[in-house]
Amino acid sequence: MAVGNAINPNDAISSAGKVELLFFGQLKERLKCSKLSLEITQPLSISELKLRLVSQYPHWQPWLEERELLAALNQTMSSSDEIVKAGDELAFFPPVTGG
Amino acid sequence: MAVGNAINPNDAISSAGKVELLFFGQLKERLKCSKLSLEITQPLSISELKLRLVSQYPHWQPWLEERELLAALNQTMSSSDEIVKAGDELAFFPPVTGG
Amino acid sequence: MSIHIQVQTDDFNVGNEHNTLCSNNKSDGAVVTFTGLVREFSSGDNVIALELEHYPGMTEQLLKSIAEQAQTRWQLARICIIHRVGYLALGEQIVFVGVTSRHRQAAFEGAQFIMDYLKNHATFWKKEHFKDSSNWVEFKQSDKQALGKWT
Amino acid sequence: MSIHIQVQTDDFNVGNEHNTLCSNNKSDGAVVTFTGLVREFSSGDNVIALELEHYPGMTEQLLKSIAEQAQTRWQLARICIIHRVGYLALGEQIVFVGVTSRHRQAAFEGAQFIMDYLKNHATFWKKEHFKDSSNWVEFKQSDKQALGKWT
Repeated sequence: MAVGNAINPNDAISSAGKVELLFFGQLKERLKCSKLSLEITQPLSISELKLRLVSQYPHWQPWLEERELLAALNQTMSSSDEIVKAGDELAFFPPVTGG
Repeated sequence: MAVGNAINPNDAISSAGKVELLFFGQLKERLKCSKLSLEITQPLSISELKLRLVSQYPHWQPWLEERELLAALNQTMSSSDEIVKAGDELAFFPPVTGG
Repeated sequence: MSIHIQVQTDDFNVGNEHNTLCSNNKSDGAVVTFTGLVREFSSGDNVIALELEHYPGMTEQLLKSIAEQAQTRWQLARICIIHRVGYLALGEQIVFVGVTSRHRQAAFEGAQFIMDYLKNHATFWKKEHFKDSSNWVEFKQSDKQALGKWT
Repeated sequence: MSIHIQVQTDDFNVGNEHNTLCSNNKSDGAVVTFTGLVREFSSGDNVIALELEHYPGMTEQLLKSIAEQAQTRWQLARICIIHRVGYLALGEQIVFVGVTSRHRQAAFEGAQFIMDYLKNHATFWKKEHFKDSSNWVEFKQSDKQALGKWT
Protein backbone atom coordinates (compact mmCIF):
# COMPACT_ATOMS: atom_id res chain seq x y z
CA MET A 1 0.00 0.00 0.00
CA ALA A 2 1.73 3.19 -1.16
CA VAL A 3 1.34 6.19 1.06
CA GLY A 4 2.87 9.61 0.42
CA ASN A 5 5.65 10.78 2.67
CA ALA A 6 4.24 12.35 5.77
CA ILE A 7 7.52 13.95 6.73
CA ASN A 8 9.68 15.72 4.21
CA PRO A 9 13.25 14.59 4.66
CA ASN A 10 15.52 17.59 4.96
CA ASP A 11 17.40 18.49 1.85
CA ALA A 12 20.46 17.89 3.96
CA ILE A 13 23.29 20.31 3.35
CA SER A 14 25.19 18.20 5.80
CA SER A 15 24.17 14.53 5.63
CA ALA A 16 24.67 14.17 9.38
CA GLY A 17 21.78 14.43 11.77
CA LYS A 18 19.09 12.50 13.59
CA VAL A 19 16.79 9.67 12.49
CA GLU A 20 13.63 9.33 14.55
CA LEU A 21 13.01 5.66 15.32
CA LEU A 22 9.62 4.32 16.40
CA PHE A 23 8.73 0.84 17.69
CA PHE A 24 5.24 -0.62 17.95
CA GLY A 25 3.35 -3.59 19.32
CA GLN A 26 5.15 -6.59 20.73
CA LEU A 27 8.49 -5.20 19.50
CA LYS A 28 8.04 -2.05 21.58
CA GLU A 29 7.35 -4.18 24.64
CA ARG A 30 10.33 -6.45 24.07
CA LEU A 31 12.72 -3.57 23.47
CA LYS A 32 11.15 -1.61 26.32
CA CYS A 33 11.41 1.36 23.98
CA SER A 34 8.78 3.19 21.93
CA LYS A 35 10.99 5.86 20.35
CA LEU A 36 14.64 6.75 19.96
CA SER A 37 16.68 9.44 18.20
CA LEU A 38 19.65 7.97 16.37
CA GLU A 39 22.54 10.19 15.25
CA ILE A 40 23.83 9.28 11.78
CA THR A 41 26.74 10.80 9.88
CA GLN A 42 25.73 9.67 6.41
CA PRO A 43 22.78 7.98 4.65
CA LEU A 44 22.57 4.24 5.22
CA SER A 45 20.20 1.42 4.34
CA ILE A 46 17.54 0.15 6.75
CA SER A 47 19.48 -3.09 7.23
CA GLU A 48 22.71 -1.18 7.94
CA LEU A 49 20.81 0.93 10.47
CA LYS A 50 19.53 -2.26 12.14
CA LEU A 51 23.15 -3.46 12.48
CA ARG A 52 24.07 -0.13 14.08
CA LEU A 53 21.24 -0.57 16.58
CA VAL A 54 22.31 -4.14 17.37
CA SER A 55 25.92 -3.05 17.96
CA GLN A 56 24.64 -0.32 20.29
CA TYR A 57 21.99 -2.50 22.03
CA PRO A 58 23.19 -6.12 21.69
CA HIS A 59 20.22 -7.54 23.64
CA TRP A 60 17.90 -6.19 20.90
CA GLN A 61 19.42 -8.53 18.33
CA PRO A 62 16.86 -11.40 18.46
CA TRP A 63 13.93 -8.97 18.08
CA LEU A 64 15.45 -6.79 15.35
CA GLU A 65 16.47 -9.85 13.34
CA GLU A 66 12.96 -11.32 13.57
CA ARG A 67 12.21 -12.52 10.05
CA GLU A 68 8.69 -11.04 9.99
CA LEU A 69 9.67 -7.60 11.28
CA LEU A 70 8.34 -4.78 9.10
CA ALA A 71 9.73 -1.32 8.49
CA ALA A 72 8.11 1.94 7.41
CA LEU A 73 10.29 4.82 6.26
CA ASN A 74 8.54 8.16 6.55
CA GLN A 75 5.26 6.27 7.04
CA THR A 76 5.65 4.20 3.86
CA MET A 77 6.20 0.44 4.03
CA SER A 78 9.81 -0.11 2.98
CA SER A 79 12.21 -2.92 2.16
CA SER A 80 15.47 -3.30 4.04
CA ASP A 81 17.64 -1.93 1.23
CA GLU A 82 15.98 1.49 1.23
CA ILE A 83 18.14 4.42 2.26
CA VAL A 84 17.59 6.35 5.49
CA LYS A 85 18.74 9.97 5.68
CA ALA A 86 19.00 12.47 8.49
CA GLY A 87 15.56 13.87 9.31
CA ASP A 88 13.75 10.68 8.34
CA GLU A 89 11.21 8.84 10.49
CA LEU A 90 11.74 5.07 10.58
CA ALA A 91 9.36 2.69 12.30
CA PHE A 92 9.79 -1.02 13.07
CA PHE A 93 6.89 -3.27 13.96
CA PRO A 94 5.51 -6.83 13.77
CA PRO A 95 2.82 -7.83 11.25
CA VAL A 96 -0.35 -5.83 11.85
CA THR A 97 -3.36 -7.32 13.66
CA GLY A 98 -6.08 -4.68 13.58
CA GLY A 99 -9.75 -4.89 12.72
CA MET B 1 -37.17 -22.71 -2.31
CA ALA B 2 -39.21 -25.42 -0.54
CA VAL B 3 -41.69 -24.20 2.00
CA GLY B 4 -44.06 -26.37 4.02
CA ASN B 5 -47.77 -26.24 3.24
CA ALA B 6 -49.38 -23.38 5.10
CA ILE B 7 -52.86 -24.67 4.50
CA ASN B 8 -53.72 -28.29 4.93
CA PRO B 9 -55.77 -29.45 1.97
CA ASN B 10 -58.92 -31.16 3.13
CA ASP B 11 -58.86 -34.91 3.01
CA ALA B 12 -61.81 -34.49 0.69
CA ILE B 13 -64.55 -37.04 1.15
CA SER B 14 -66.18 -35.32 -1.75
CA SER B 15 -63.62 -33.94 -4.22
CA ALA B 16 -65.91 -31.02 -5.03
CA GLY B 17 -65.40 -27.63 -3.37
CA LYS B 18 -63.73 -24.29 -3.62
CA VAL B 19 -60.19 -23.32 -4.60
CA GLU B 20 -59.08 -19.94 -3.27
CA LEU B 21 -57.28 -18.05 -6.02
CA LEU B 22 -54.95 -15.11 -5.34
CA PHE B 23 -53.36 -12.68 -7.81
CA PHE B 24 -50.45 -10.34 -7.10
CA GLY B 25 -48.49 -7.47 -8.61
CA GLN B 26 -48.99 -6.46 -12.18
CA LEU B 27 -51.21 -9.50 -12.79
CA LYS B 28 -53.65 -8.39 -10.10
CA GLU B 29 -53.85 -4.95 -11.71
CA ARG B 30 -54.40 -6.32 -15.19
CA LEU B 31 -57.08 -8.79 -14.10
CA LYS B 32 -58.59 -6.15 -11.80
CA CYS B 33 -58.93 -8.99 -9.31
CA SER B 34 -56.94 -9.86 -6.21
CA LYS B 35 -58.84 -12.96 -5.09
CA LEU B 36 -61.49 -15.30 -6.39
CA SER B 37 -63.18 -18.50 -5.16
CA LEU B 38 -63.42 -21.11 -7.89
CA GLU B 39 -65.80 -24.06 -7.56
CA ILE B 40 -64.28 -27.33 -8.78
CA THR B 41 -65.89 -30.74 -8.99
CA GLN B 42 -62.72 -32.82 -9.10
CA PRO B 43 -58.94 -32.36 -8.75
CA LEU B 44 -57.25 -30.77 -11.76
CA SER B 45 -53.80 -29.58 -12.74
CA ILE B 46 -52.76 -25.93 -12.47
CA SER B 47 -52.72 -25.65 -16.28
CA GLU B 48 -56.19 -27.20 -16.51
CA LEU B 49 -57.39 -24.71 -13.91
CA LYS B 50 -55.92 -21.85 -15.97
CA LEU B 51 -57.91 -23.08 -18.99
CA ARG B 52 -61.06 -23.08 -16.84
CA LEU B 53 -60.35 -19.49 -15.84
CA VAL B 54 -59.77 -18.45 -19.46
CA SER B 55 -63.03 -20.06 -20.59
CA GLN B 56 -64.84 -18.21 -17.79
CA TYR B 57 -62.97 -14.86 -18.28
CA PRO B 58 -61.79 -14.81 -21.91
CA HIS B 59 -60.19 -11.33 -21.56
CA TRP B 60 -57.78 -12.79 -18.95
CA GLN B 61 -56.19 -15.07 -21.55
CA PRO B 62 -53.15 -12.94 -22.50
CA TRP B 63 -52.18 -12.43 -18.83
CA LEU B 64 -52.75 -15.99 -17.69
CA GLU B 65 -50.79 -17.35 -20.64
CA GLU B 66 -47.86 -15.02 -19.92
CA ARG B 67 -44.76 -17.22 -20.21
CA GLU B 68 -43.13 -15.90 -17.04
CA LEU B 69 -46.22 -16.23 -14.83
CA LEU B 70 -45.48 -18.10 -11.59
CA ALA B 71 -47.82 -20.20 -9.47
CA ALA B 72 -47.72 -21.14 -5.80
CA LEU B 73 -49.96 -23.95 -4.53
CA ASN B 74 -50.62 -23.71 -0.81
CA GLN B 75 -47.78 -21.17 -0.60
CA THR B 76 -45.25 -23.45 -2.28
CA MET B 77 -43.83 -22.59 -5.72
CA SER B 78 -45.39 -25.09 -8.11
CA SER B 79 -45.13 -26.24 -11.71
CA SER B 80 -48.17 -26.22 -13.99
CA ASP B 81 -48.71 -29.98 -13.82
CA GLU B 82 -49.29 -30.05 -10.08
CA ILE B 83 -52.75 -31.05 -8.94
CA VAL B 84 -55.14 -28.64 -7.28
CA LYS B 85 -57.81 -29.97 -4.95
CA ALA B 86 -60.80 -28.46 -3.22
CA GLY B 87 -59.67 -26.42 -0.20
CA ASP B 88 -56.34 -25.48 -1.77
CA GLU B 89 -54.96 -21.95 -2.04
CA LEU B 90 -53.49 -21.19 -5.46
CA ALA B 91 -51.67 -17.94 -6.22
CA PHE B 92 -50.57 -16.55 -9.58
CA PHE B 93 -48.00 -13.75 -9.91
CA PRO B 94 -45.22 -12.29 -12.07
CA PRO B 95 -41.52 -12.76 -11.20
CA VAL B 96 -40.73 -11.23 -7.82
CA THR B 97 -39.02 -7.84 -7.49
CA GLY B 98 -38.47 -7.20 -3.80
CA GLY B 99 -35.45 -6.00 -1.88
CA MET C 1 -29.12 -19.54 16.73
CA SER C 2 -31.94 -17.11 16.16
CA ILE C 3 -33.84 -15.86 13.14
CA HIS C 4 -35.99 -12.75 13.19
CA ILE C 5 -38.28 -12.14 10.21
CA GLN C 6 -40.55 -9.14 9.86
CA VAL C 7 -42.66 -7.81 6.98
CA GLN C 8 -44.12 -4.45 7.96
CA THR C 9 -45.35 -1.08 6.70
CA ASP C 10 -43.54 0.78 9.50
CA ASP C 11 -40.00 2.05 9.13
CA PHE C 12 -37.16 0.32 11.00
CA ASN C 13 -34.19 1.75 12.87
CA VAL C 14 -30.85 0.28 11.78
CA GLY C 15 -29.17 1.32 15.04
CA ASN C 16 -31.76 -0.53 17.10
CA GLU C 17 -31.58 -3.65 14.94
CA HIS C 18 -27.79 -3.57 15.16
CA ASN C 19 -27.98 -3.32 18.95
CA THR C 20 -30.33 -6.28 19.09
CA LEU C 21 -27.95 -8.37 16.97
CA CYS C 22 -25.03 -7.52 19.28
CA SER C 23 -26.62 -7.58 22.73
CA ASN C 24 -26.09 -10.66 24.93
CA ASN C 25 -24.06 -12.16 22.14
CA LYS C 26 -20.85 -13.42 23.73
CA SER C 27 -19.33 -15.24 20.80
CA ASP C 28 -19.81 -13.26 17.59
CA GLY C 29 -17.18 -10.71 16.65
CA ALA C 30 -18.55 -9.85 13.21
CA VAL C 31 -21.78 -8.10 12.25
CA VAL C 32 -22.68 -7.33 8.63
CA THR C 33 -25.75 -5.35 7.63
CA PHE C 34 -27.33 -4.51 4.30
CA THR C 35 -29.89 -1.74 3.95
CA GLY C 36 -31.77 -1.05 0.76
CA LEU C 37 -33.28 2.39 0.19
CA VAL C 38 -35.61 3.99 -2.35
CA ARG C 39 -33.38 5.71 -4.91
CA GLU C 40 -33.65 6.97 -8.44
CA PHE C 41 -33.45 3.54 -10.03
CA SER C 42 -34.28 4.10 -13.67
CA SER C 43 -31.74 6.19 -15.45
CA GLY C 44 -33.27 9.45 -16.62
CA ASP C 45 -36.59 8.97 -14.92
CA ASN C 46 -37.34 10.51 -11.58
CA VAL C 47 -38.79 7.99 -9.21
CA ILE C 48 -40.66 9.79 -6.45
CA ALA C 49 -41.85 6.71 -4.57
CA LEU C 50 -42.15 2.94 -4.57
CA GLU C 51 -45.15 0.83 -3.75
CA LEU C 52 -44.50 -2.66 -2.47
CA GLU C 53 -46.93 -5.50 -2.06
CA HIS C 54 -46.32 -9.07 -0.96
CA TYR C 55 -47.96 -12.44 -0.41
CA PRO C 56 -48.68 -12.46 3.33
CA GLY C 57 -47.76 -15.74 4.94
CA MET C 58 -45.79 -17.11 2.02
CA THR C 59 -43.28 -14.25 2.16
CA GLU C 60 -42.46 -14.77 5.83
CA GLN C 61 -42.02 -18.50 5.27
CA LEU C 62 -39.74 -17.92 2.28
CA LEU C 63 -37.60 -15.44 4.22
CA LYS C 64 -37.33 -17.89 7.11
CA SER C 65 -36.36 -20.64 4.71
CA ILE C 66 -33.66 -18.41 3.10
CA ALA C 67 -32.27 -17.58 6.55
CA GLU C 68 -32.23 -21.26 7.51
CA GLN C 69 -30.39 -22.14 4.31
CA ALA C 70 -27.80 -19.46 5.11
CA GLN C 71 -27.35 -20.96 8.58
CA THR C 72 -26.67 -24.40 7.12
CA ARG C 73 -23.93 -22.93 4.89
CA TRP C 74 -22.28 -20.46 7.29
CA GLN C 75 -21.90 -20.15 11.02
CA LEU C 76 -24.44 -17.34 11.47
CA ALA C 77 -25.70 -17.15 15.03
CA ARG C 78 -28.26 -14.41 14.45
CA ILE C 79 -30.13 -13.31 11.37
CA CYS C 80 -32.57 -10.43 11.14
CA ILE C 81 -34.56 -9.74 7.96
CA ILE C 82 -36.99 -6.81 7.82
CA HIS C 83 -38.81 -5.89 4.63
CA ARG C 84 -41.25 -3.05 4.30
CA VAL C 85 -44.38 -2.99 2.16
CA GLY C 86 -46.73 -0.19 1.19
CA TYR C 87 -45.95 3.25 -0.18
CA LEU C 88 -42.31 4.31 0.30
CA ALA C 89 -41.04 7.76 -0.65
CA LEU C 90 -37.61 8.57 -2.11
CA GLY C 91 -34.96 8.09 0.55
CA GLU C 92 -36.97 5.70 2.70
CA GLN C 93 -35.62 2.35 3.84
CA ILE C 94 -36.98 -0.78 2.14
CA VAL C 95 -35.08 -3.77 3.43
CA PHE C 96 -32.66 -4.64 6.22
CA VAL C 97 -30.57 -7.79 6.49
CA GLY C 98 -28.27 -8.17 9.49
CA VAL C 99 -26.22 -11.21 10.44
CA THR C 100 -23.71 -12.03 13.15
CA SER C 101 -20.91 -14.56 13.02
CA ARG C 102 -17.64 -15.53 14.63
CA HIS C 103 -16.03 -14.99 11.25
CA ARG C 104 -15.89 -11.91 9.06
CA GLN C 105 -16.07 -13.78 5.76
CA ALA C 106 -19.04 -15.85 6.90
CA ALA C 107 -20.90 -12.71 7.95
CA PHE C 108 -20.26 -10.99 4.60
CA GLU C 109 -21.13 -14.04 2.52
CA GLY C 110 -24.17 -14.93 4.60
CA ALA C 111 -25.67 -11.45 4.28
CA GLN C 112 -24.96 -11.32 0.55
CA PHE C 113 -26.47 -14.80 0.03
CA ILE C 114 -29.63 -13.77 1.87
CA MET C 115 -30.03 -10.61 -0.25
CA ASP C 116 -29.38 -12.51 -3.50
CA TYR C 117 -31.99 -15.14 -2.61
CA LEU C 118 -34.45 -12.58 -1.29
CA LYS C 119 -34.26 -10.67 -4.60
CA ASN C 120 -34.94 -13.85 -6.57
CA HIS C 121 -37.41 -15.74 -4.41
CA ALA C 122 -39.21 -13.63 -1.83
CA THR C 123 -42.78 -12.81 -2.91
CA PHE C 124 -42.58 -9.02 -3.14
CA TRP C 125 -43.64 -6.87 -6.08
CA LYS C 126 -42.48 -3.34 -6.57
CA LYS C 127 -44.13 -0.49 -8.45
CA GLU C 128 -42.28 2.71 -9.27
CA HIS C 129 -44.17 5.98 -9.06
CA PHE C 130 -43.06 8.91 -11.20
CA LYS C 131 -44.49 12.41 -11.27
CA ASP C 132 -47.23 11.59 -13.80
CA SER C 133 -47.15 7.84 -14.13
CA SER C 134 -46.25 4.55 -12.51
CA ASN C 135 -45.09 1.15 -13.59
CA TRP C 136 -44.30 -2.25 -12.19
CA VAL C 137 -40.60 -3.00 -11.88
CA GLU C 138 -39.36 -5.75 -14.18
CA PHE C 139 -37.43 -8.69 -12.80
CA LYS C 140 -33.71 -8.07 -13.25
CA GLN C 141 -31.58 -10.72 -14.95
CA SER C 142 -28.60 -9.43 -12.95
CA ASP C 143 -30.37 -10.63 -9.81
CA LYS C 144 -30.72 -14.10 -11.29
CA GLN C 145 -27.06 -14.07 -12.29
CA ALA C 146 -26.08 -13.06 -8.76
CA LEU C 147 -27.32 -16.47 -7.59
CA GLY C 148 -24.67 -18.15 -9.72
CA LYS C 149 -21.94 -17.73 -7.17
CA TRP C 150 -23.81 -19.72 -4.52
CA THR C 151 -24.30 -22.91 -6.54
CA MET D 1 -17.54 10.90 -3.41
CA SER D 2 -16.58 11.16 0.23
CA ILE D 3 -14.26 9.28 2.57
CA HIS D 4 -14.43 9.59 6.33
CA ILE D 5 -11.57 8.08 8.36
CA GLN D 6 -11.38 8.15 12.14
CA VAL D 7 -9.05 6.46 14.63
CA GLN D 8 -10.29 7.12 18.15
CA THR D 9 -10.48 5.81 21.70
CA ASP D 10 -14.17 6.73 22.00
CA ASP D 11 -16.94 4.34 21.08
CA PHE D 12 -19.00 4.92 17.95
CA ASN D 13 -22.72 4.60 17.30
CA VAL D 14 -23.59 2.40 14.31
CA GLY D 15 -27.03 3.97 13.97
CA ASN D 16 -25.55 7.48 13.73
CA GLU D 17 -22.89 6.42 11.22
CA HIS D 18 -25.56 4.69 9.16
CA ASN D 19 -27.69 7.84 9.17
CA THR D 20 -24.73 9.92 8.04
CA LEU D 21 -24.06 7.52 5.15
CA CYS D 22 -27.69 7.74 4.03
CA SER D 23 -28.55 11.40 4.58
CA ASN D 24 -28.59 13.75 1.61
CA ASN D 25 -27.63 10.83 -0.56
CA LYS D 26 -30.02 10.84 -3.50
CA SER D 27 -28.48 8.16 -5.66
CA ASP D 28 -27.33 5.24 -3.50
CA GLY D 29 -29.82 2.48 -2.82
CA ALA D 30 -27.41 0.11 -1.07
CA VAL D 31 -25.62 0.47 2.28
CA VAL D 32 -23.40 -2.26 3.69
CA THR D 33 -21.78 -2.08 7.11
CA PHE D 34 -19.30 -4.26 8.94
CA THR D 35 -18.82 -3.99 12.68
CA GLY D 36 -16.13 -5.88 14.57
CA LEU D 37 -16.54 -6.50 18.29
CA VAL D 38 -14.41 -7.85 21.10
CA ARG D 39 -15.32 -11.50 21.47
CA GLU D 40 -13.83 -14.66 22.90
CA PHE D 41 -11.40 -15.14 20.05
CA SER D 42 -9.08 -17.86 21.24
CA SER D 43 -10.81 -21.17 21.67
CA GLY D 44 -10.76 -22.28 25.28
CA ASP D 45 -9.29 -19.08 26.65
CA ASN D 46 -11.41 -16.34 28.09
CA VAL D 47 -10.50 -12.98 26.67
CA ILE D 48 -11.69 -10.25 29.01
CA ALA D 49 -10.41 -7.30 27.00
CA LEU D 50 -8.33 -6.16 24.06
CA GLU D 51 -5.74 -3.44 23.94
CA LEU D 52 -5.13 -1.78 20.61
CA GLU D 53 -2.34 0.52 19.60
CA HIS D 54 -1.57 2.06 16.23
CA TYR D 55 0.91 4.20 14.33
CA PRO D 56 -0.69 7.66 14.43
CA GLY D 57 -0.54 9.41 11.09
CA MET D 58 0.46 6.38 9.07
CA THR D 59 -2.72 4.49 10.03
CA GLU D 60 -5.04 7.26 8.86
CA GLN D 61 -3.16 7.55 5.58
CA LEU D 62 -3.27 3.80 5.00
CA LEU D 63 -7.02 3.68 5.70
CA LYS D 64 -7.59 6.58 3.32
CA SER D 65 -5.52 4.84 0.68
CA ILE D 66 -7.49 1.59 1.13
CA ALA D 67 -10.77 3.52 0.78
CA GLU D 68 -9.49 5.26 -2.37
CA GLN D 69 -8.47 1.94 -3.88
CA ALA D 70 -11.96 0.60 -3.17
CA GLN D 71 -13.46 3.64 -4.94
CA THR D 72 -11.37 3.00 -8.04
CA ARG D 73 -12.66 -0.60 -8.19
CA TRP D 74 -16.32 -0.09 -7.28
CA GLN D 75 -18.83 2.71 -7.50
CA LEU D 76 -18.81 3.61 -3.81
CA ALA D 77 -20.06 7.13 -3.21
CA ARG D 78 -19.41 7.21 0.54
CA ILE D 79 -17.01 5.31 2.72
CA CYS D 80 -16.70 5.56 6.48
CA ILE D 81 -13.97 3.75 8.42
CA ILE D 82 -13.76 4.08 12.20
CA HIS D 83 -11.23 2.11 14.22
CA ARG D 84 -10.86 2.30 17.97
CA VAL D 85 -7.63 2.07 19.92
CA GLY D 86 -6.91 1.70 23.63
CA TYR D 87 -8.41 -0.71 26.13
CA LEU D 88 -11.62 -2.41 24.93
CA ALA D 89 -13.65 -4.75 27.12
CA LEU D 90 -15.50 -7.86 25.99
CA GLY D 91 -18.51 -6.85 23.91
CA GLU D 92 -17.17 -3.45 22.90
CA GLN D 93 -17.03 -2.30 19.31
CA ILE D 94 -13.61 -2.21 17.61
CA VAL D 95 -14.09 -1.29 13.99
CA PHE D 96 -16.81 0.03 11.69
CA VAL D 97 -16.75 0.04 7.90
CA GLY D 98 -19.74 1.46 6.05
CA VAL D 99 -20.13 2.02 2.33
CA THR D 100 -22.89 3.23 0.03
CA SER D 101 -23.40 2.39 -3.62
CA ARG D 102 -25.98 2.34 -6.37
CA HIS D 103 -25.42 -1.40 -6.58
CA ARG D 104 -25.84 -4.08 -3.96
CA GLN D 105 -22.93 -6.23 -5.15
CA ALA D 106 -20.55 -3.25 -5.26
CA ALA D 107 -21.49 -2.30 -1.71
CA PHE D 108 -20.90 -5.83 -0.40
CA GLU D 109 -17.64 -6.29 -2.27
CA GLY D 110 -16.33 -2.83 -1.45
CA ALA D 111 -16.93 -3.26 2.29
CA GLN D 112 -15.37 -6.72 2.27
CA PHE D 113 -12.34 -5.49 0.30
CA ILE D 114 -11.79 -2.67 2.80
CA MET D 115 -11.93 -5.04 5.76
CA ASP D 116 -9.60 -7.55 4.09
CA TYR D 117 -7.04 -4.83 3.32
CA LEU D 118 -7.43 -3.19 6.71
CA LYS D 119 -6.69 -6.52 8.42
CA ASN D 120 -3.55 -6.98 6.33
CA HIS D 121 -2.18 -3.45 6.00
CA ALA D 122 -3.48 -0.99 8.56
CA THR D 123 -0.95 -0.33 11.33
CA PHE D 124 -2.85 -1.61 14.36
CA TRP D 125 -1.59 -4.08 16.93
CA LYS D 126 -3.86 -6.00 19.23
CA LYS D 127 -3.14 -7.49 22.62
CA GLU D 128 -5.50 -9.92 24.30
CA HIS D 129 -5.99 -9.67 28.04
CA PHE D 130 -6.99 -12.75 29.99
CA LYS D 131 -7.77 -13.06 33.67
CA ASP D 132 -4.16 -13.53 34.73
CA SER D 133 -2.13 -12.84 31.61
CA SER D 134 -1.98 -11.09 28.27
CA ASN D 135 -0.45 -11.69 24.89
CA TRP D 136 -0.06 -10.03 21.55
CA VAL D 137 -2.30 -11.41 18.83
CA GLU D 138 -0.45 -13.21 16.05
CA PHE D 139 -1.03 -12.25 12.45
CA LYS D 140 -3.55 -14.63 10.90
CA GLN D 141 -2.68 -16.41 7.67
CA SER D 142 -6.39 -16.58 6.91
CA ASP D 143 -6.38 -12.78 6.66
CA LYS D 144 -3.59 -12.93 4.10
CA GLN D 145 -5.46 -15.59 2.16
CA ALA D 146 -8.57 -13.41 2.17
CA LEU D 147 -6.71 -10.93 -0.04
CA GLY D 148 -6.42 -13.57 -2.74
CA LYS D 149 -9.87 -12.94 -4.12
CA TRP D 150 -9.10 -9.28 -4.91
CA THR D 151 -6.07 -9.88 -7.11
